[in-house]
Amino acid sequence: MHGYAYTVYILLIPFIIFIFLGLFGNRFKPMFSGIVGSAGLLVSFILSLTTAYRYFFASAPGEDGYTAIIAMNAVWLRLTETLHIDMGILLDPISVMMLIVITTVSLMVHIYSIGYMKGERGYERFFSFLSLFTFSMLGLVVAANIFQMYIFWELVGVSSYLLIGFYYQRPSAVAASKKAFIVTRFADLGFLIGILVLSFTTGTFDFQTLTDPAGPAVTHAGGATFLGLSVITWSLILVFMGGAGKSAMFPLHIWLPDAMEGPTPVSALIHAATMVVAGVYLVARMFPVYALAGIPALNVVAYVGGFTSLFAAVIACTQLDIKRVLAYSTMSQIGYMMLALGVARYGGHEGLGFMASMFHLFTHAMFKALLFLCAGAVIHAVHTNYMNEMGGLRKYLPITHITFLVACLTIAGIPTFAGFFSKDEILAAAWHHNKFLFFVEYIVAGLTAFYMFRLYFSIFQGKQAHYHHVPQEAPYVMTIPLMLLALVSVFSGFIPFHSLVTSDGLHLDTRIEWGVAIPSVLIAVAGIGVAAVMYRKESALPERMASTFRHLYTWSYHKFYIDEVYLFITKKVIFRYISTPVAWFDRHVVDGTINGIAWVIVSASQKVKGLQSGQLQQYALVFVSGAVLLILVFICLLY
Amino acid sequence: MHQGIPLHYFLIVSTLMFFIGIFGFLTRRNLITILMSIELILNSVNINFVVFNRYLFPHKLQGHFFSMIVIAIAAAEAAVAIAIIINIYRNFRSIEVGKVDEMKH
Amino acid sequence: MNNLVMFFILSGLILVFSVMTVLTRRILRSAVFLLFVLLATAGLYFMLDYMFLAAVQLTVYAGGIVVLIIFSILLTSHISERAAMAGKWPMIASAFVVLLGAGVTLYTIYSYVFKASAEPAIPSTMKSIGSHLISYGEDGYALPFEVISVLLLAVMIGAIIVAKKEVK
Amino acid sequence: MHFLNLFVVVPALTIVAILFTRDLKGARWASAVGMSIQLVLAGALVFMYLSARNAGVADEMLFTADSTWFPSLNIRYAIGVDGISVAMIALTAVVIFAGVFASWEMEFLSREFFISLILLCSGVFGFFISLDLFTMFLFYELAVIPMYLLIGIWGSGPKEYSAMKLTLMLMGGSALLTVGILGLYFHSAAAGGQHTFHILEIAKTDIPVTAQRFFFPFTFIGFGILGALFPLHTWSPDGHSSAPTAVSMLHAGVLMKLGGYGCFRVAMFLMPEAANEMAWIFIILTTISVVYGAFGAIWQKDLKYINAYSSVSHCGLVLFALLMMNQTAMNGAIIQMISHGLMTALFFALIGMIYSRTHTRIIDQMGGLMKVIPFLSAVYVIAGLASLGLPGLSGFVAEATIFVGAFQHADTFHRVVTIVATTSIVITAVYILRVIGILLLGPIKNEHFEHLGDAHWYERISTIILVLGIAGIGLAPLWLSDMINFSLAPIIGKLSGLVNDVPLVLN
Repeated sequence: MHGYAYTVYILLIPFIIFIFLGLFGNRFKPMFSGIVGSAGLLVSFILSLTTAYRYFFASAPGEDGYTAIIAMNAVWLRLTETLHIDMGILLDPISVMMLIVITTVSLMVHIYSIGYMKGERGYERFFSFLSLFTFSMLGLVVAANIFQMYIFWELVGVSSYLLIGFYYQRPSAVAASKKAFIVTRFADLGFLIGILVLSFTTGTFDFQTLTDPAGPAVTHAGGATFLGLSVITWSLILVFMGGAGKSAMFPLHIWLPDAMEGPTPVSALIHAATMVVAGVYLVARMFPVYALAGIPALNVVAYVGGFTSLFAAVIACTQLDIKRVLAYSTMSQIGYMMLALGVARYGGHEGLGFMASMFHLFTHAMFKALLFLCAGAVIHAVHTNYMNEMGGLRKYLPITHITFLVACLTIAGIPTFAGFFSKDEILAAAWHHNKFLFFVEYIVAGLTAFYMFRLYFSIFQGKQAHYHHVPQEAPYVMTIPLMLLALVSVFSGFIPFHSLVTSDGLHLDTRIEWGVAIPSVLIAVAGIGVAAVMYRKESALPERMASTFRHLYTWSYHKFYIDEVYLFITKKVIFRYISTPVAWFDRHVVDGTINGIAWVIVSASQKVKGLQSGQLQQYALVFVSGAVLLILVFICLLY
Repeated sequence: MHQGIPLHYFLIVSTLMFFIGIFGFLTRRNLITILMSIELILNSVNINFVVFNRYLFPHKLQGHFFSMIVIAIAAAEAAVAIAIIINIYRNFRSIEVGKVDEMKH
Repeated sequence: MNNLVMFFILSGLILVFSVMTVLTRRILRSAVFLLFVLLATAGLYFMLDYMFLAAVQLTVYAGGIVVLIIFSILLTSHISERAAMAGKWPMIASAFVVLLGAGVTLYTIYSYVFKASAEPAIPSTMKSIGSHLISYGEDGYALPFEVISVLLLAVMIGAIIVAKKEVK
Repeated sequence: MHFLNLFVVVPALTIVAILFTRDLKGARWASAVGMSIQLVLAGALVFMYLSARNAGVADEMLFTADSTWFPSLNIRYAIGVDGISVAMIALTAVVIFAGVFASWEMEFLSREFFISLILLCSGVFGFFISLDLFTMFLFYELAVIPMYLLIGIWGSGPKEYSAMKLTLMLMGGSALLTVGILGLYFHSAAAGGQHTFHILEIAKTDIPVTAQRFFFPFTFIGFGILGALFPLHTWSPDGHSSAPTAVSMLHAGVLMKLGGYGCFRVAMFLMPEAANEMAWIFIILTTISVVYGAFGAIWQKDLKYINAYSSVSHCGLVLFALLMMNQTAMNGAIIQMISHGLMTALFFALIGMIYSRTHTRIIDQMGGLMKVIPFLSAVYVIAGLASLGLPGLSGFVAEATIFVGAFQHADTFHRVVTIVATTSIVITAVYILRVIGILLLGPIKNEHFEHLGDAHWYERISTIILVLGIAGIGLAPLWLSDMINFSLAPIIGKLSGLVNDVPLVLN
């Protein structure tokens, strides 16, 4: 009927490649696995494009706009009569859009990695994990029920773990991967409990039932309450906790900067474009429930997003590791998306934020992947991560330079670049709902422009740093993905998102609100200007600024000491005051009791053995006492 | 000759003697003194038999004969016990009960 | 009255020497005290008008057993030796048990009403004792008498064998 | 000959065959052949069972047989299987098969070792096929006794202490069990007539509630000790750490499951009213086990201790889910038993293999093993991921089923403890990743480890079969879950009048 059954191959191809490379990859030449991986992904990519074309453009949307299609569904595990985990494929505007995002970025990263990972040990392992990740991420976005999403959510987490820890002999990479997994796992706990609560209240896992405006989730919203909020709202907040963990929202963000220990293509794919937006996607997927049954939860989303975007932007201004700057920038941008979702409501023009969020997700995926890949090319050329050891690379790396500049302009929100359009929609949505958050976002926009151009000027302009050998432009296998992504970054702003991806599937009339857009562009330009003044030429200005705002600078440089707080809680509190005492308690109290019982029995038997001494007189004593006692007893009984 | 003496008086004497004997049996460590304590016990029992015979059943001689038999057995017991004690002394050079513990191990 | 005085003297001797028998640390003295106890007991038998029994007590107990004991003491211990007593706790425990037992028994004796037989007494002369001892009818003790004789024979043989030096 | 008897006869014949061998080589081949046959039989049993069910056979127990062997007390050799026991038998067959290959190099008294090992496993098989409480108990003891010898003779470390402790605690459990079983026996003929030990017959009579209240704790705790019920779990860390590899595998993998199996098949199934009344006490205890075991594992240094505490946590989850007394949670409990059986056996096998190379089990003394023994390390990672509940591996299926089922409980108390129990998934992740991080990743700490050899062929067989089991259940759990569901229906039916949970009707 619908003819989308082939979409299952979009998922299966990466999975098969994962199994194949994981088991037999080391039998072939390294290059082979890269080519196999990329070729497989190319097929997936083409299939995704076809799907998108057929879904959006091959037929005009009906009365209800773009409706969801179940392309495939099979029961995977039957839990109760109503609750069953299915493996299904749900196609609706956002999942189709995500298919495009994931396969595009993943394909670019695959191709790029062929060059970037050349000569690394474990080449085939890298590609098999990349395929695993792609598979899991695709499974996540097409999930037809919330438990399926959780399953792939966990798989995404583990592939991220495996890829961050790719250089497993480097202790920092091992620590970072562990941290990433445990922090997100902790967040997933919230997600899981949220699912449990939700399924208990609504009796279903199915997304279509859950998000149906007339479905049980919405109609039960007025049910039982807990601490003043309805149970549904609580479950949504818990679900958002999962999303916040994956999307590195404050205070669960600490893993993301450390995750930059992974190979750069991984950072581009997982920690910039796809996995970290899973949280946004999750909220978007559940959006009708949030908007119709859990406005307080949506406010939580908005404020967490807004705060994170500001918080991360401030930190990004002071970091020196270029990948970390990009990581904080990612956090900040995801905060934008969360905020946009938070200020959106269901249906019609109220849903502008939803559309804006998805739009920004799309453009951000492209330009942030581009930024990371450029950073990878730079690191590849100069073998350092620190921007104070770089400078003047413009002449050596012309292609990287241009593409990086394009990406920076995009993220700064300069008109005609994609970022401008998507950011403008977000600001407009915020303007209509929450002025306070709107002004926060203005500040963030300025900071974004500032730190991105600080990065740009430090790397490509400024004084010529001393290099051990002359930096060389990356091979074509790496630069072609850069150029392609740059093209997308420039032009994706013209995709008519407002008619494709909306909260209720219907067409939405939007236009650029110049009253919002012009100041934001001016702020961005101002940010760029400040950055240019401070970093274009070598000057003492940055130093002076740092010493003027010394406290802010130090706090920001140390990421507001959040890591230390966590370290304190885990190392000092959990390990020292919970785990060690538990271990001690088990050995000495519980086991001690058991051993104590054994000891009592043994010593009692020693004593009993002592009675059996062979000492006639002792026996006699006992005998006589016994006799006397018996007599006493009889006397007492008789009288 | 026993007129005017209540039965109880004899019984008190024999009881006290009996328990003194038991006390000796329990506390002495020397085999011979233990033996002597046993003689005390037997003696007190004899008194009881005889006294009951005289006071309560004067038409019979059972208590009397019982005492005689007890005396005879006491003599036999003493003879055997002393034979054993002498043998123990030969083997252990001691007649302390605490030291005669070869069978224990 | 005289009887009572005599009884108190005899019983006083018995009790005092009994206590000394079990408490003295010199074994030989202990044997001598035992002898006194046995003699005083014989006195009690006299008072109860059991002449033959008193005589037996004197000859067998005082004369036989005590001498046997003294011989064995001389064989096994040195004259200056002090016999060991039990430790403190066994002493206390024994004393406690013994006192308790004595108390219980005395209490019982006092609270029990003895009933004497009203039948006429039979004389305890040598003649009557002898005829009872060898008669086998009612009130005859021929069988115990024979058993005791056999026992004494067995004990004699046994004591000799036990005390005999081992033939290597 | 009846088909199920083969499960006891084949091990017996294997033992006889080992008696005719002369050395390690003969003994291990004999065991391997015997246990392979056993594995094939188990596979055939699963197949036969499923096809019988598909053919519409609706009896509670299949392949039953019944013969009296002690008439005056009506003790019978009654056998039969339902979906749950079939699953457990399959698990046992897999684990013992892997266990034989894991002890391929057992040089010391090898014949005796293999004989004890197989004796143990025959006890386990007998336990699972029995329907008569007395015979079941007999087989249970048959499984426990060789354990003492296996740890005491072939163990390491303070082996006498551990063996003694383990045996005494399990015997203590047996003592409680005896009371419970006899209590059931003497109440089994309410209306007069002959007393019986047969489970299905007892299930048909109504045991008086007062008697249930008295005997339920005996039975439940008696089996619970074997299932590592807090605070009676302390035999497990000591026992596991001293036991030789294959014994740890069998013990944690299978023997601990006897506890859980007994808890529901005997204690809860036969005394449902008391189970309902007292469940809350044990729910609290098991919740403590779950969280506490996980916390206990975080700070351990010895690999086996870590795994033993993790077993406490996971087995606690089994009992926890059973006590929730609804179909989904109980189904999860059974899957968890199987899943835990497979992965903990895999863990212990790997620990044994790593130990045989590095001669230490202290994690701080090792590091970077991924580079030198990639195969074993990769399998270790898989086992770890299964243990922390990664989707696609068996642990997830079990935990998801348990948590969803437990949370469907109508009572708030049960939902709150479920939330407490779910926190264990985070703690589990912490200790698993800690071990992986220290043990396998990072630079190589000890230069002697540079030249370690990777897995031998027999080690590969041993681990791969377990990994296949884990992944198989993890990827396609539906058949297993449905098989268990069908057999749970009568049990839930007996409990259902009490907890308002309508049994799941299968299409």
